[in-house]
Amino acid sequence: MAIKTESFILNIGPQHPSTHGVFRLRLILDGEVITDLEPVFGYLHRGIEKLAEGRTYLQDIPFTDRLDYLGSMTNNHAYVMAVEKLAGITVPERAEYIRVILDELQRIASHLAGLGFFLNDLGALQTPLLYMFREREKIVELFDMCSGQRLNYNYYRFGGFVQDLPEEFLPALKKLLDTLPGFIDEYEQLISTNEIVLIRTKGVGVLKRELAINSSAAGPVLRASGVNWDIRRNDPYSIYDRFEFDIPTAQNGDTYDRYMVRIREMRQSVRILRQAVKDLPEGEIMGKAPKLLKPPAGEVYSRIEGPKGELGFYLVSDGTDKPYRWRVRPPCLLNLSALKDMVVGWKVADLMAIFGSIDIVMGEVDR
Amino acid sequence: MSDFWVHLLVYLVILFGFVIVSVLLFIWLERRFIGRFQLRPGPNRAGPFGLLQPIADAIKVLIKEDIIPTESDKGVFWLAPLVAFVPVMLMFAAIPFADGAMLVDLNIGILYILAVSSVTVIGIFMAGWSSNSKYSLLGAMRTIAQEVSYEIPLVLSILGVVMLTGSLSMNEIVKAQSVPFVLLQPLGFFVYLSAAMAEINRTPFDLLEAESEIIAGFHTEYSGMKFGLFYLMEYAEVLAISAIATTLFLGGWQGPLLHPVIWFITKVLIIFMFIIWVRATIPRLRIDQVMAFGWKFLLPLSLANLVITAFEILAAPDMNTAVLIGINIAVMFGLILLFSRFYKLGGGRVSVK
Amino acid sequence: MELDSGKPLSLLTLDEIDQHEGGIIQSFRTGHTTPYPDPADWLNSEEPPPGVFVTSVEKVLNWSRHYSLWPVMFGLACCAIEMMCMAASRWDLARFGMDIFRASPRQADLMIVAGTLTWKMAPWLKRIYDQMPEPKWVLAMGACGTSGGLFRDSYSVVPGFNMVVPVDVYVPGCPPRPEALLRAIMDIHEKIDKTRIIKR
Amino acid sequence: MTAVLDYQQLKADLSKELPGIEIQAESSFLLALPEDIHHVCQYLVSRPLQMDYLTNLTAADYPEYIEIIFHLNSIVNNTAMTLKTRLTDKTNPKMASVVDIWRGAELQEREIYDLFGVVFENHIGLKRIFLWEGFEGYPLRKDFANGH
Repeated sequence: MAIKTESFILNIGPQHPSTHGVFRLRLILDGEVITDLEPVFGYLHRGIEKLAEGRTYLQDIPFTDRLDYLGSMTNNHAYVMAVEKLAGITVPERAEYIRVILDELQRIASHLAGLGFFLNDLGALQTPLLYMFREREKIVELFDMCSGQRLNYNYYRFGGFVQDLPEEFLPALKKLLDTLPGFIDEYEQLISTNEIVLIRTKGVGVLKRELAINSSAAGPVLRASGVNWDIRRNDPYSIYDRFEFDIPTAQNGDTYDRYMVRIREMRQSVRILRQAVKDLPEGEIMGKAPKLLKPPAGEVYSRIEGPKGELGFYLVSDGTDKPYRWRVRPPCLLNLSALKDMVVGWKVADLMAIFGSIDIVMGEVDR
Repeated sequence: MSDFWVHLLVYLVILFGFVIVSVLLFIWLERRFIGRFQLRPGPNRAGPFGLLQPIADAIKVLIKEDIIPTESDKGVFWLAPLVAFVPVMLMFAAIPFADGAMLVDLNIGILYILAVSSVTVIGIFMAGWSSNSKYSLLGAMRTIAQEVSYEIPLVLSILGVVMLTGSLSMNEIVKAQSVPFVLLQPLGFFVYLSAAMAEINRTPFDLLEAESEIIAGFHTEYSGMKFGLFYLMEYAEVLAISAIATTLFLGGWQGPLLHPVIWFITKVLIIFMFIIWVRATIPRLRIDQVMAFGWKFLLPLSLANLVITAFEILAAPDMNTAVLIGINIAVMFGLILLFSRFYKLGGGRVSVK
Repeated sequence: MELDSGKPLSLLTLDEIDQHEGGIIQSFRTGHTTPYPDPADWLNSEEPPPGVFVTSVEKVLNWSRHYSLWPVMFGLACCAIEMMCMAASRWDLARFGMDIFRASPRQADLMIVAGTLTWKMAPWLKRIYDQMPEPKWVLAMGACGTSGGLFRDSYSVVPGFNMVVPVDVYVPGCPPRPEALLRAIMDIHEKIDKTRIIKR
Repeated sequence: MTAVLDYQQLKADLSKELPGIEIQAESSFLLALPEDIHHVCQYLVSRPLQMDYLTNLTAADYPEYIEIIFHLNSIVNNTAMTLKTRLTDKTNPKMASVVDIWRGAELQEREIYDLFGVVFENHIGLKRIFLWEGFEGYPLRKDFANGH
């Protein structure tokens, strides 16, 4: 049965409760059904890449914080690693362990916030969001202890860290690690088997395996489509090859799978954290690095597995103290490549669920 | 002045006072209660325990600038809040607060309430259409689809109660409840509460003002006093639905020891608390799922309820009440489980050319 | 079920809309070069003189506005996360009666602009500000709101929100901690309390 | 560990497979001409190399040319490689789009078009992505001065 109808354009955004920032979607709607969609980017385009070219390598670290502002620690790590690779700086053992600890904490914090927003988009009146912010707050407090900031930490330096962990950090972390799995169980109990969550997410917004790879999706979005690809395992960086952990994947690539992959990833992060805390050696926190860094001319592409996916930095040096070209590979932007294929045919309410499950941060999409 | 006019005036004042005061109280209660659900204290600065919070909101909304968009249909835009609000107030005319304590004891009380309550949807649609905003229009479209469909299970679920009492008068229905009808009509109560929550657009059926999807739905363009009226209407509707549920299923003002009015308010509060509880915990359904739930699940169940009730009245009029209650509850759970296996929510992806 | 869509009900194509919006942004950028003066005269104003009727009315109205300050959601960038943290359980904005975050500007009183404002976004900020009914207040959160902050030199960033809308209270920090934002809201409360409704 | 392909070997394979193609193998990347890039990419994505994952696509502005850089990955073989091409005509840079090979190139090519001014032919919807219509200049070119 075919119904002859006429469609209309609906603007979602740039300021809308569930676009996760200033993102805009031009929907062509047929009643409630989305027949076409055009994303409009750039409402948070701050020209970070241009600004970074005008400053020294060290001064560029704060810019990385403000890319994916829910994953500042991992952004720091990716950038610092790229410059270390470019300039040939070695990092002490203790610093590597601390980097892993902070990265995994940041992954949990980012997933908590992302899942909270996702459930908010499903229409759950903020309750799950506030529950997840409760745990995120504990992690943020740990970061606050070591860096003195709550959101944009600026804690990594080339060769190590700006300062050693404070004394109270490890006891607090151990306490958190004891309670965190219980909280994740609580979320699973409340959400994963909720009938309404299931019917709203199962089978909705399927991203097929082939399209996921072809559209350069990364991170949980890619893994939920059945691709076993994680930089921590496939191209190990830092000291990730020393830890035992699984890469959670799912087969259907629907909204529910993306949610479940994130929940399982948090459990794996707890597992890595436990091992890292156990093995954490004493020693230097800072390797040998000059105050004013002048890497030799050349280029480098270095990547890590951030909370949203593969976060890469492509740097070109011309031998001066400022980068010649400074480029971020933004997982959030590329995860949106296949948005149209996931959304067309679904309803406006589903768009919010699908969009929330991709978990983007506009700071990184627009840069 | 005759007694009739004195009665009318006194009750009008009492009713208005009751509705306004309890709506303000409800708003406070909801925000405090939801605050507790969300691990926080909720409003507690304005007055003791934040009790004056709704009053502050009310005064502020009253003195806020009232914007009428240039492109809107001004007459309809102006009229819509009234058309939505007045029927809700009219519903309270036939609700007994104690034995005979009501504005008018209509002998078709429940029919009158159903008839009046369905006018609200016209006001909401007027608001959505006249705003000349796409978000409002989407909200209005959802309203029409949802409220018209849920009217049917709502009415059918009440019919069971009417069959048991043999009267349409609200006062008679309360008097007939030596045992609260929630026990004799558990299935009817379930269907009524589900359908009523869809009627008054509370979570999980709050599609027409789905904040994460269509901003504020039909009242996106409303500000100031007119928005205040919609806000008032929403809570007055909840109050009305709670009061009707109390009257029809929970034995109304009946209860031992305490004053009937206190019993009535307590029961209303229990239903209201339940609605808040659902709101704080459950995500929203999608429009096609809402429709499927109404037509494929609630409608057959309410029809089955009618048949069962009729059968019980005809075949076993003298059965022991305790046994009857047991059978009814068992039948309810059986039917709900059976039906939730049978029906499919359907919908899903539409292929687009 | 299949849908057979006809042409969209719009007079313009998407590309034409883009061109049109680009023109708006460009003219907006050239048209907003001087900042709005800060409405800060309340800072030095003294307590209103005692009067029986007018003062009491003023008190009641200001009291109601003080305790019922509904914010509109306007998160732009990093600061929005800290704004949410403040609204979340730990700092709990609901205590002050601000738990109703309105998504529609028509029903809001306070705009907490949190994050970096770009020229592409500026017309929309202005529009949302215009859509809010009087009386309304604007709170610029973070260094970007004050001056453009870290991104001041950029080609696409508005150096301070006061280029676009008049700002009542600025909060320093990148991003400000929730405590700082709470303090700013106290300042807005103070401004409301000092408002004279009847000019004398 | 992701293995980086041997570029000399790759060059030999490519010249055999696509005769008449001019290609240069450097120590850390493969350099192709802009007019050949579509053919080269088509070969890379097919068997046996199966470079099915376009990790990163970006550009850099040098005094004589604009360089387009492809960072490619094979998810199946867990291999990586870098492919480059140089556009010498800086006033009107043009090259073929690779969106039909990798969907992931769509947004990144739009980004390069917006910030560098490189036109990608046969792109499915090439228009400005971050900046607005009517913005003058290409910000990431070296001759663009930042500031107001």
